[in-house]
Amino acid sequence: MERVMMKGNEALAEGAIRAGCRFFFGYPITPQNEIPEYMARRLPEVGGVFLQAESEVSAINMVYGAGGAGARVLTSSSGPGISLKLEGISYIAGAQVPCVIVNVARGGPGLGGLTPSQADYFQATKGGGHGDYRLLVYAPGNAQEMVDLMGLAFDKAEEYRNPVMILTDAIMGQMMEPVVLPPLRTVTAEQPWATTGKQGRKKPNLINSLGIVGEELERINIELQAKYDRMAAAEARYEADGTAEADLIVVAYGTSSRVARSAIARLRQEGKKVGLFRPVTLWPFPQAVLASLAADGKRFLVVEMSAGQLVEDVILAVNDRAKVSFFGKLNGTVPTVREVYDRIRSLLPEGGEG
Amino acid sequence: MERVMMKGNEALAEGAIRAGCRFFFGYPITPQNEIPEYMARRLPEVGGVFLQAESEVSAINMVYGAGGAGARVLTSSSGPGISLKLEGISYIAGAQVPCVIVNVARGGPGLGGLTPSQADYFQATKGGGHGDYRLLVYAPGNAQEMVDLMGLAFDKAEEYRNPVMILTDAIMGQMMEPVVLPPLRTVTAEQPWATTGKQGRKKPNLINSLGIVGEELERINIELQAKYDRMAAAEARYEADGTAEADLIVVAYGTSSRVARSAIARLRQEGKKVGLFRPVTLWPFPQAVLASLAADGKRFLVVEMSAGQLVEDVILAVNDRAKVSFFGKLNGTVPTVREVYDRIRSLLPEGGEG
Amino acid sequence: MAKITIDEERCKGCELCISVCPKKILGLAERINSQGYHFVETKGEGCIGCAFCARICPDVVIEVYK
Amino acid sequence: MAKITIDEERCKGCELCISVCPKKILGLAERINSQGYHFVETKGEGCIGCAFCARICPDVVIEVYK
Amino acid sequence: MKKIFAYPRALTQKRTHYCPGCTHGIIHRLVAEAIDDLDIQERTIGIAPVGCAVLAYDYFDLDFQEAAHGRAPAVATGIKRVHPEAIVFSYQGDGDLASIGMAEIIHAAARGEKITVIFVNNTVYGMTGGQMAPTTLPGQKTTTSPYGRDTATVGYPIRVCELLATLDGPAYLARVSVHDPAHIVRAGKAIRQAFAMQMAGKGFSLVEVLSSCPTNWGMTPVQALSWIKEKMIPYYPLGVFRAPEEVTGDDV
Amino acid sequence: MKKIFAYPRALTQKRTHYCPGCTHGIIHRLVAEAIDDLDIQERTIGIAPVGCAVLAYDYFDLDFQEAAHGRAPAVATGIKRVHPEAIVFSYQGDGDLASIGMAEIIHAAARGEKITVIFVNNTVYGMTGGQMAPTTLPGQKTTTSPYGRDTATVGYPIRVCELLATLDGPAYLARVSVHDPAHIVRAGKAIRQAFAMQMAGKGFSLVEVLSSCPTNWGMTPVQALSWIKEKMIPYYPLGVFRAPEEVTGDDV
Amino acid sequence: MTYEIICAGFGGQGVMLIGQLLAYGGMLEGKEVTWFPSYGPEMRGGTANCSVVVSDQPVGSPVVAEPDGLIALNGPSLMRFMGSVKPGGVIVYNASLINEVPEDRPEVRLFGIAANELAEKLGNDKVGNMIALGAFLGLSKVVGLASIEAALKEVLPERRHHLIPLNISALHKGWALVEG
Amino acid sequence: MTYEIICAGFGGQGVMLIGQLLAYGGMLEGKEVTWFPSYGPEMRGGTANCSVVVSDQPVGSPVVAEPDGLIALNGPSLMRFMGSVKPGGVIVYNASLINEVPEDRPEVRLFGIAANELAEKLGNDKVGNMIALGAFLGLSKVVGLASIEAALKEVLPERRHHLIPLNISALHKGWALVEG
Ligand SMILES: Cc1ncc(C[n+]2csc(CCOP(=O)(O)OP(=O)(O)O)c2C)c(N)n1
Ligand SMILES: Cc1ncc(C[n+]2csc(CCOP(=O)(O)OP(=O)(O)O)c2C)c(N)n1
Ligand code: SF4
Ligand code: SF4
Ligand code: SF4
Ligand code: SF4
Ligand code: SF4
Ligand code: SF4
Ligand SMILES: [Mg+2]
Ligand SMILES: [Mg+2]
Repeated sequence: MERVMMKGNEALAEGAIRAGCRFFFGYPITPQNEIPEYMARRLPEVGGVFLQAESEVSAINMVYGAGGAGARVLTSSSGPGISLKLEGISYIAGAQVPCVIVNVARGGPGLGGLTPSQADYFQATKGGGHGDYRLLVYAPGNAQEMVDLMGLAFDKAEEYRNPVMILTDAIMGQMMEPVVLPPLRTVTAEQPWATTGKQGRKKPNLINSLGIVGEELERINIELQAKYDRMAAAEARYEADGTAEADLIVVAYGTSSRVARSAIARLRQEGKKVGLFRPVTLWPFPQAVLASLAADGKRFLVVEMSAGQLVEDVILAVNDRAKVSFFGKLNGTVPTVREVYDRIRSLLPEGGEG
Repeated sequence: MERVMMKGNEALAEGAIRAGCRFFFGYPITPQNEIPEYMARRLPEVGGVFLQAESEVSAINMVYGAGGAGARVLTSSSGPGISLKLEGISYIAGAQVPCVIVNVARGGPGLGGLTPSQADYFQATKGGGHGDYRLLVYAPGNAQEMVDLMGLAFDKAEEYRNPVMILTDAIMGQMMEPVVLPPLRTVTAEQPWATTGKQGRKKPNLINSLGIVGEELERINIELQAKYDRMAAAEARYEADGTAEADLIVVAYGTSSRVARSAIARLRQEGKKVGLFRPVTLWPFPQAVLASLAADGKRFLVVEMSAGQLVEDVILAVNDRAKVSFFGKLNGTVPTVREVYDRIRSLLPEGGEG
Repeated sequence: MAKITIDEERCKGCELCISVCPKKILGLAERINSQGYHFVETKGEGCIGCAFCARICPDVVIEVYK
Repeated sequence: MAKITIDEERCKGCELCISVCPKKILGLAERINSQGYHFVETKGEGCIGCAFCARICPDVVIEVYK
Repeated sequence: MKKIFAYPRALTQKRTHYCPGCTHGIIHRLVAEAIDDLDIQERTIGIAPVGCAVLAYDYFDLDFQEAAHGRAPAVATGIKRVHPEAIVFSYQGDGDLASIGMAEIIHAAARGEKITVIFVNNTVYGMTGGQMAPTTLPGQKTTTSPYGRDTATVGYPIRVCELLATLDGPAYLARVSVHDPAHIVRAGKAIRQAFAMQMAGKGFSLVEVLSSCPTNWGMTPVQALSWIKEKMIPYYPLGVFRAPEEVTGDDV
Repeated sequence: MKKIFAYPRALTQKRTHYCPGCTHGIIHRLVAEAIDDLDIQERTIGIAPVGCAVLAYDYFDLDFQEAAHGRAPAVATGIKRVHPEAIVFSYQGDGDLASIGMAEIIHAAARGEKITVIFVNNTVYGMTGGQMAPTTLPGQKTTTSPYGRDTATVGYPIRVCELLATLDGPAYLARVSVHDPAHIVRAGKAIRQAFAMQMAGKGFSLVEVLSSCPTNWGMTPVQALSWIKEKMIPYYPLGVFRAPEEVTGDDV
Repeated sequence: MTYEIICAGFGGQGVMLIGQLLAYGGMLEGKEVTWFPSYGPEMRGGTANCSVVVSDQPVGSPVVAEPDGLIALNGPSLMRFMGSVKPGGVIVYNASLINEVPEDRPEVRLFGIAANELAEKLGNDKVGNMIALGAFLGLSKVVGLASIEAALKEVLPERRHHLIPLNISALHKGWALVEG
Repeated sequence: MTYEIICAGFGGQGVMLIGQLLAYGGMLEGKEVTWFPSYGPEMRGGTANCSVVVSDQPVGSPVVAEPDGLIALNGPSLMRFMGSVKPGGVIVYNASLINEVPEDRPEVRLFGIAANELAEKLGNDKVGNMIALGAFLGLSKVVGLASIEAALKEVLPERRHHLIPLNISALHKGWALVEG
């Protein structure tokens, strides 16, 4: 199969088109501009619509409209823009509208910088907008996964009628890697629940998240929570590389997982038993697997480009059954292979902390 | 001292004025409208400025401007509006601008409803806007604390140059209770770091959160994290009612803590040993105290009006040293005293699960 | 000859129809409906079917026949 | 009699000043500055101190004396 | 006898939650009548705002989406781009459209987005209890302008039709009122015209309707209609602000 | 010999990060000259936008706040309300002001907020690499209108001065250009006028400056200036769109 | 002692006001009190209710689920809340709008007053709520009449203070009904 | 085997392009590759660099901290990166802009070429980057010349394809310098 070199951002965009996405609404922001720019060129070629919205707020509400109308629709942004989209994301989750949202994360807080970051993990997996809602969150580990998880994202969004987020970072989005592209899919915008005009239906379709009477809102939330439980049971994904035989397991995703992989490769050459656990879904977090690894007596090192976010989920999963160490790089900087290598070494039996 | 009946929202507003707050920028949203309406009447009386912004986005950026200019400034909103403010909040945190933000939480997600909720806990304490930032988060337990914590909020905001959030809910904001008001304070807007025009200073003052070069952003973040560490060490607050002798400790804040208090009162009348642990700061979370209670062999019941958010912090604090049960009411409904009473009973030795 | 019908339960007693009826034949009833409103009723004869009342009624209480 | 001074290190070699000088006495140097730009230099005499060059320079490279 | 004024088909039978005498109800009916008239019920999609009309979807027998406060034009854009053959309209209040949603309405208009906007200007935030709106008149008291709107500190009301008329995108812009039966008839025609414009693919259409809020104005419904006539219309002149040639002569 | 053209005091010595020939630099200098001229450096507070001018605070020797993208007018409002005696200005690009920040600029203008806005219209998003802006000309190619701006699908450019001129709040609105020395002089006067207006407490003032982006237009700096003259000015006519009587006759 | 009350009725009948008076009056007597409102989705009209708690101790939940006392000014409110009143509790309802009591509650004290007609007799059809409150106070004695009278000054906006005497007569009228 | 390269220079000197060619060429040879760009805060001009990894195995970190090879087209870049090159590594630098090598690195192969002058001789002053790449390939042999030539078609946009022959000559010119 033919390999082509693509930037991660372009792989996401082409992956969406291959998955049948024909609508993109977004607003420029570095480091994800290749996505809208690619879409602007490419969507008209496949009969789709690219529209640059006047803001991220507007973009996410266009997505809400288009997704509610039954279409496969994508938007993408980074830190400040994702923050602006949160009201809309909460609406989309509450109204159970399928769509895919990409966050190519950059350093924060505030205006921050253009360098990669993993400090939007909480925002994607727990906090973010108001209310009890969940996104299915994928964290691709390479350009190929950018394509493949994008396809999955659209399918899952529709299956669960839930927004799906792809959380990646400036490095993953800007780097080029070879990818193999799947064939082009075409899907229709006809969903039985979507707004299309009544078209002979007895009951009009309604897309909303309003429960002005208390019990109505409780009903909505019970329905949502039941769905999240189903998702939690069925959708956790991860990559476990050498975790069974490992003494120490590094937990990392995205760019950190790649740096960790390089460090681990070096350590393995030296005969050390180090594994890599890479959550592919950040929500649902693959906690059962981690819990059982913890029960097997492993110890863990969480590497992330933040002050410590993923590490909370790891601790919650492991829940005092294993020791969890943390190596975080603050926003704006990426750990070097040597730093991670040194940190792992220091944790291994012969190392400092033992 | 004279007691006056005030709605929680009004107590917050008057509390702010007594604390020297002279600027309010906000946008109407139920169930917090009494705050801007009170401010609209009251601020002109004390020489302050009330301005209704065109949106929450604009309001929070006015706050950023006014706070950056050295003033004591307040804004308030609820779910959807707070979500819209998150980009601005991230900027304010990043630029280290003091201000106070009130969230009178209502049911979500999306448009949700007007009933109270505690499902914005994660948003306030972890997630929310992009990047690694923290708010100091107070959760008042009655109208008096609405006044008192508001005063503290302004002092702490200035002390740490950090945004402070008061997280309360529709019931706490709408209910009336007697309060005793502190005297009126007047403070100046003259902070050495604030924008005022150079006024003879050699170096201009700059309020920003930009670190376009990687290391600059890392420096900003290191400074922020060091501050958060100081805050975590010094600012945790809680109320512990009968926790030392308790068999079971209910952990709850805001409206849930009041319902729990009623249920506990009934149980105590029946001779049961039940305590109440009420975090007054949600961030920093008073985890050391909880950890030591856990070490003493207590068990815990977390009561909250959400699908389970505070409970994660309790588990993280307790970290498998104690059993943590959870009773959550989904958005839009408040647990009744009887429900909480029954749940506690079922957990007590003679009860079901025992 | 014209006449109107009034859906009493929908009426909120706002009196807008009363204010525009050129024949001044509308008025509020003594009784209230289940929403608690004194609803509108015709107090006299002479409806000309101008439909002013129906047109201004925010609650689509009135239909007009002619 | 007029003259201009050029802060070579600030110049980005955009040529805007060259394009507006009525006396056509400005041009780019062979050498580059530490930013990598060929900077502007006066290539001839006859400056009239019109300050067109200074006014259009986005990098405030030029000062004018008269 | 023939029924000459009937309950519109495009409305459900549900009773509204609006206050007695609130003209939101009249405007709903006019929209429904236009939809009936143009026979587009089966292909019309409405967008409800956040405002007193938040439950509009309960009253119209149409597919609907509930938009976030102010974002209805963006939601409408998303829908219309997916279903270009559908008739898409938003129904928005003055707080919704002219305050928080200002960027969205201007850009939808500038894009010439082929949607119809029903803009209900009642000079206040009705739903949230009568706060000041961008359209609150100078001196008008509201809960957030308790001393009366002071233009020196909070500025001047915004005339939305005049503002949008500076853009090239709109095909039809009109301001109407519903304070008496004659004006209601004209308002109905304008609304019909706006929908017709969309059906003809001409571009963005908006009808601003001067509407009452007796509750927050602190008046009886009847007084409120006089207030529209006496206070609002002088500040917000009625008329057509943009129309393709063929309709400029319309009596609206 | 006397120095007749000198480095302005209100600028720092720092070299800018702007592309060669980018007229942002000229506009910076004009602002600094106005501040020098009016002798207000010690009491002026600037708001930097998110856009190519994001680092403006490095170049002006003034107190500054960095605003979130599009929100500079709100930030300026917050500052001005705290320090009414200060001179507060924002410096914003066309993406910043006319796209994401549309609601903020309209409302600041409608409020008659006593601030000055320097609005740099270069028809593209410079900083992010040349995407379409609300001011991109019909047919103009950008990275997000790769086939040229198609007004049928993405609508028409927005003329900000004309739009704001429908409001009652602004005291001074002017559009100028910096494509040649003569126009630069006039632009400088307009900017000075806008600040003077604020000093006199007259209300909101805005100067729209037609500016080049050689990098994203794919032209040499010199070509870019011709493009302003030949393409932009016909679409964005220069002139004063609002002024108190005493300055209407200004030659700007 | 903790006493919990629900006041309910159509919007516009003044149930919020009598709840506030109860709470304010309680506070003036040195009690701990809370007042909490709850509205229906209607903008105006519809039904509304409020919870009031008067206690010797700090009040826990301000939301009353099982009241000691209920003032129901219309039918739907009586229907909705009467079943939750504690045994031994007090219910005052508006007999002007309620012809039939929907439920049999022998273990509570049930008292119907023709609030509308009585109010009209007092010359102002808006004070039915005060008459009901007076009756409720007479039966429950949860707060003294004098405290409610004092509370009127605090709760009513200045521009309504001329109505205080009227309100006081209505209170007394109600009290007299149950005393009588 | 994993080979890591940094290409660095002023913006506009074409360092991103030669990095992409290296990666693309590697891919065409069946290798795993990554390319990653890094820009300064300047909008245009300033310095820029990219990291390229060519490997037999899936690539871990795409950010190269200790390169095996460095192509430095200006002084600041050589200054910044030469110290991090691994012992045994290769450095090609642009002698047209660098008079003096800032550091002594006896354990690496250091090769200066007058890229600007050579490019001008080829008739297009933009191809200095290709000459440097050619030289680097000649020294490092990390990717074959033929693969780079094939990559040119993929990497250059269609409208620049007429420049491919010129670029190929520049590549060969550079290669010849180190062979010769
Ligand atoms: C983001 C957000 N901000 C604020 C609100 C609260 N809110 C609900 S309706 C409304 C204003 C409604 O006023 P208007 O649009 O004029 O409609 P009306 O009720 O007058 O018809 C506001 C501010 C909200 N729901 N969401
Ligand atoms: C919320 C948010 N959205 C998007 C961006 C990315 N962004 C930075 S600058 C810019 C556009 C700048 O264009 P303009 O305002 O025209 O200024 P110019 O660079 O052309 O001077 C954008 C979209 C951001 N930083 N924040
Ligand atoms: S149709 Fe005309 S005359 Fe008849 S009741 Fe209605 S308004 Fe009066
Ligand atoms: S206008 Fe309608 S709602 Fe109002 S009183 Fe008349 S019939 Fe009733
Ligand atoms: S001052 Fe005038 S004449 Fe002299 S160099 Fe500059 S542009 Fe040329
Ligand atoms: S205009 Fe300024 S930067 Fe441009 S070439 Fe002339 S002196 Fe240099
Ligand atoms: S509050 Fe005003 S706008 Fe809303 S329903 Fe009532 S009268 Fe109508
Ligand atoms: S990108 Fe355009 S606007 Fe930005 S600095 Fe370069 S030329 Fe100027
Ligand atoms: Mg309104
Ligand atoms: Mg621009």
